[in-house]
Amino acid sequence: MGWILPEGFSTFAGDIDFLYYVVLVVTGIAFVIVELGIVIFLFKYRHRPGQKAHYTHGNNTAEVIWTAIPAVTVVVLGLMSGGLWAEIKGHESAPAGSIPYAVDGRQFEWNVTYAGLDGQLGTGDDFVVRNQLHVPVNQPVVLQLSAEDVIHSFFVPAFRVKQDAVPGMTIPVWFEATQTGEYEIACAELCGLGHYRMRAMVTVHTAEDFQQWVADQSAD
Amino acid sequence: MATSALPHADAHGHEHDLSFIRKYIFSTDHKIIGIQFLLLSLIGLFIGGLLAITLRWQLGFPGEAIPGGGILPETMAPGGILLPEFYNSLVTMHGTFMVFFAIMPLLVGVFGNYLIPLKIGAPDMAFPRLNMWSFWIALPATVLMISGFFMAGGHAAAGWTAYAPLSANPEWTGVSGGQKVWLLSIAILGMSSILGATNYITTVVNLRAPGMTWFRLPLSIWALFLTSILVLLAIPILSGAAIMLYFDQTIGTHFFDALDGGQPLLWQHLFWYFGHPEVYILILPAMGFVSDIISNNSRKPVFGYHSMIFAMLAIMGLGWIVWGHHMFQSGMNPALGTTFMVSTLLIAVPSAIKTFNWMGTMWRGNIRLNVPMLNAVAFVAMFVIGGLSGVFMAVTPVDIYIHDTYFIVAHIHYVLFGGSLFALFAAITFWYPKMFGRMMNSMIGKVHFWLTFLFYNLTFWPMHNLGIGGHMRRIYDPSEYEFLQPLQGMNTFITISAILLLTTQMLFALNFIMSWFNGEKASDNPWKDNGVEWTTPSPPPHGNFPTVPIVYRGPYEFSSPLVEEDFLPQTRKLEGDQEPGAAQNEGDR
Amino acid sequence: MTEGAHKTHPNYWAIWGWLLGLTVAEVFVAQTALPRQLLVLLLLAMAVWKALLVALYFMHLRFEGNRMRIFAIAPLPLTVIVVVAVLMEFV
Amino acid sequence: MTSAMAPPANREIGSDVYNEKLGMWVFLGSEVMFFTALIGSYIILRFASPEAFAAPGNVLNIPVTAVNTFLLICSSVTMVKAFAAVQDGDQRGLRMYLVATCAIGATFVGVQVFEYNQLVHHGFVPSGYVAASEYAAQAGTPGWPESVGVYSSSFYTMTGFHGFHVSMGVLCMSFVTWKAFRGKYTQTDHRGVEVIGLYWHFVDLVWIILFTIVYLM
Repeated sequence: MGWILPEGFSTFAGDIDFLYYVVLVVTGIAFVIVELGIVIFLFKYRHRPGQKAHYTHGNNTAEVIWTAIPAVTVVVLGLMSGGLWAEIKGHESAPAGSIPYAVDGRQFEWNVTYAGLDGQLGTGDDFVVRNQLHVPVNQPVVLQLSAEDVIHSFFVPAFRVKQDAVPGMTIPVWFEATQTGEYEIACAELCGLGHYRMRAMVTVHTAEDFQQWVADQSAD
Repeated sequence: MATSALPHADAHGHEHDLSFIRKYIFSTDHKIIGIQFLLLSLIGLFIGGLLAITLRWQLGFPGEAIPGGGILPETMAPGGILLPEFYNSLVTMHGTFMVFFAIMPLLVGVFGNYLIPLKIGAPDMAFPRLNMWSFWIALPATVLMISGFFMAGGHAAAGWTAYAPLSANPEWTGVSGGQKVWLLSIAILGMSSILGATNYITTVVNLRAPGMTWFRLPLSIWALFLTSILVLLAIPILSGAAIMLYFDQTIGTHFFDALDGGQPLLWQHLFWYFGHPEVYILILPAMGFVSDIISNNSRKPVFGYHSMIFAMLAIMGLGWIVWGHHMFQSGMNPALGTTFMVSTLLIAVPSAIKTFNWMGTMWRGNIRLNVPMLNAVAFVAMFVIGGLSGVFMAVTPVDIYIHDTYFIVAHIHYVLFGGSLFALFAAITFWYPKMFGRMMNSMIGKVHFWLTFLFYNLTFWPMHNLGIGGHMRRIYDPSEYEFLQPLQGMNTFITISAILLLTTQMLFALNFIMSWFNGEKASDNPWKDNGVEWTTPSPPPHGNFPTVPIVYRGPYEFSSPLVEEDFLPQTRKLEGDQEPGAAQNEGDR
Repeated sequence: MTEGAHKTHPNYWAIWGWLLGLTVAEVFVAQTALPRQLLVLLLLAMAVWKALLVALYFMHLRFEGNRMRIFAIAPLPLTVIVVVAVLMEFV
Repeated sequence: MTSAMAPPANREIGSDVYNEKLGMWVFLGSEVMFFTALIGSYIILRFASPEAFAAPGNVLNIPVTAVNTFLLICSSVTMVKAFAAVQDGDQRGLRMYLVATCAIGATFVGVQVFEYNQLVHHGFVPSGYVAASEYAAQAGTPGWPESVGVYSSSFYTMTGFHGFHVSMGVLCMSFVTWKAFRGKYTQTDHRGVEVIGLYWHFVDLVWIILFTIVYLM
């Protein structure tokens, strides 16, 4: 069944997916009511010779009802979403102690700057790796997202992460991976000829492996 | 207004002894201009469709040669295999043609022109010559846009949204001429739309026949009127933005160039501040036509006429404060994101009101399932899907995942194809007899409808699932990504359905052309409708009405107990009907 | 065009005087070393004042029916909405 | 343009405004939105990067523009006097004032061309400073931005399109004047004069805003 989301591997993936299924159920119900209603009406009230339609210009109670119900529904949906949105996208929302990275998009590659051993960006031991983002599991990381030439969009389906990278702006993106493994990074905003192959990988390590990996990188 | 009555009267006299050229080419008759727009935009629609299946081929069968694609030049598809740069042009131009040169002119240019004067009982537009110009400006714009395909470097390739800075600098798209031509054509087309809107608004306000008060206007005219207001106020924003972008490309200004203090997001804000009203420009008229057609074929008054109007007003108003929902992931201030989410969700309310009122209109009706009705009902059924899928994207956290995926592609096609285009099939079939004096063949019409309905859903429904799978839009080759591999089968299926969908449209073209020459002759009022346009011959003479029509009631008096027949024309005087005096229109001021 | 034979016109030269005076005042204020916010406020106020004079008397909105007034002011909220919203990006 | 129309009778009883006038007001609505795009962008860009905008009077020549503003205001008065004249059936006044309006409008455009000329000469063009020009030399000194890219972009686009509107106005005005000399406007039917007047005053109004926010702030 094509309406089930692929499994998510970040801390907030669950919340996003939950909201999605809520919306799916709500809209599903509306969908069934309307489409079924239309079909039933088409058969029940189809033209029969000598019959005249029921002459009415409407009914205010009905209008009020089908104004109120959608209104209430969307307000509830709005209330449910607002908090999560701020938690994920708010500019100061990255959890304290997140590991900093700088990710710079350009035609057609992602350049990841690592903080190195001292865990500070902009220090001497920073190093850059092309198209490879290595992060530790169960540990929030925050990417300072920027772009050199045109607008790109940093998309990690498995983490439910998407954020445009805009020239002249630095936009923080945070997430916390919940399972080790390799996941794909895609560009989601048309950025030119090579847009379709602007692909990179996230590798989620265990804490130890990650330390090891950083050490190795810093070594050479 | 005695003074202005005079010049019209003799202008009227002249028209009859006109050369062929003045009558059919440089005509100032709103009916001819409407038909000119109809032919032009049907061509645009066909081009848009061709572009669509060409790019679908690459997605369905990545890297395989298009059958017969060998005719395409080396610069586009060597050996029939699409190049990425050409694919980007295809995506861009498919969107451009469908939005600006097919759906928009079909809804506004064609039916705005044809229906407004006829349905309000006016002899012509307020400014017939201006009206002629709006066509003769749109035509060069179309030609210019087509010419882009033959330019060195290919046609515009930055998407129909032309996001800066990608669109601003040739070195980033590899396209220089095409991108400029695109902007010029859009700016020129904008002038045509603005002239048209000025004309429509003036006409509806000033030229309504005696007794045609605001609340006796058919919903189609209300829709076209509100749409014209949107066109009038939204298009100039696009023109302004297009000019700035054009200067960025040509004389080296820095509006959207981040390297020199420019703001890439400024383009998106301006574009979508035009773009969202544009979305309603593309759907409101369809809602209007469908209201007329469903009421007529249910032989029943529109359910909640007034709330239909207020719903459209609400949609028009909200349309100005929701543009940010196109930019949730753009880096826009997240606080704005929340605001735009709320306003966006609110649009569900008027949309729901309209949907339930359409159902209410069918409820306890006496429904005739002719071709216009089939398409009109399909509009409601499909528009609902498009509306509901919109909720997913309005809910910002969910949007994070589905933004820029095929889910949005499915959404826009459920609104623009399932919505606008089905409404257009309905409207064209419904008013064809008035336009050409002949009926369209209803057998072919029904076959065309059912096949279109089937292939349409087979094409676009699975796109939701692609989106759920995370399939990005506007990518040349999905097989680049591991997580998209499993979706390839679905892509192929969609492509095949799309090809069948386009093939089916040949039936419509066939029906349209054949009926023009030897369709069954149409009576003045073949659908037994109440509208003023049905009181005059099909096709109407120049000047539309032999005598000034006088309106006594609203447009939806079907199955009224007052008369034997199940319809009661707006112009039919029953004893007890007041002659409209100034008093009757007092409410207008 | 249905005005009576000799209608009395507003004193256009007086309006001209006002516009001229305000323009001079604007240029003068712009030279002074007032705090920026106050300066901007003053200048905007005078600009709006001038604009109103033109709209009300030269475009004779003051003598039009309500419908024309509505037509005239209808787009203004839209101009404010877009500018204010986009400015939110930078505050 | 609209003045050239021979419209169908306006027979809707509730309506109190004739077609051309209503049409022009509606059209002006779209003009408002067009200038919103341009002026709005200026305001936004200026908020976004204030450092790119020179202090008033440094790059732009306020005295010259002030005079130009004065000219445009005068042309508005002559325009409205022309309208008053035709309302009173004073054909001579109508023609005189229309000619004056055309002349002053043309002068305004001339002065603007002169202004552009000076700016380019000093090294201020739409893309910013001209390398090694007089202005480029001052870049970085107080009140002189390092780079004026967005400033010059929006300045030339806004004033340029305003100038374009004035020129269009002068063209249509000349047409109306020509018709006036052929006695086409009477005390009872002078739609052309009123309609072109509305357009003219609108362009003047836009300039009042432009002058204040672009030159004085």
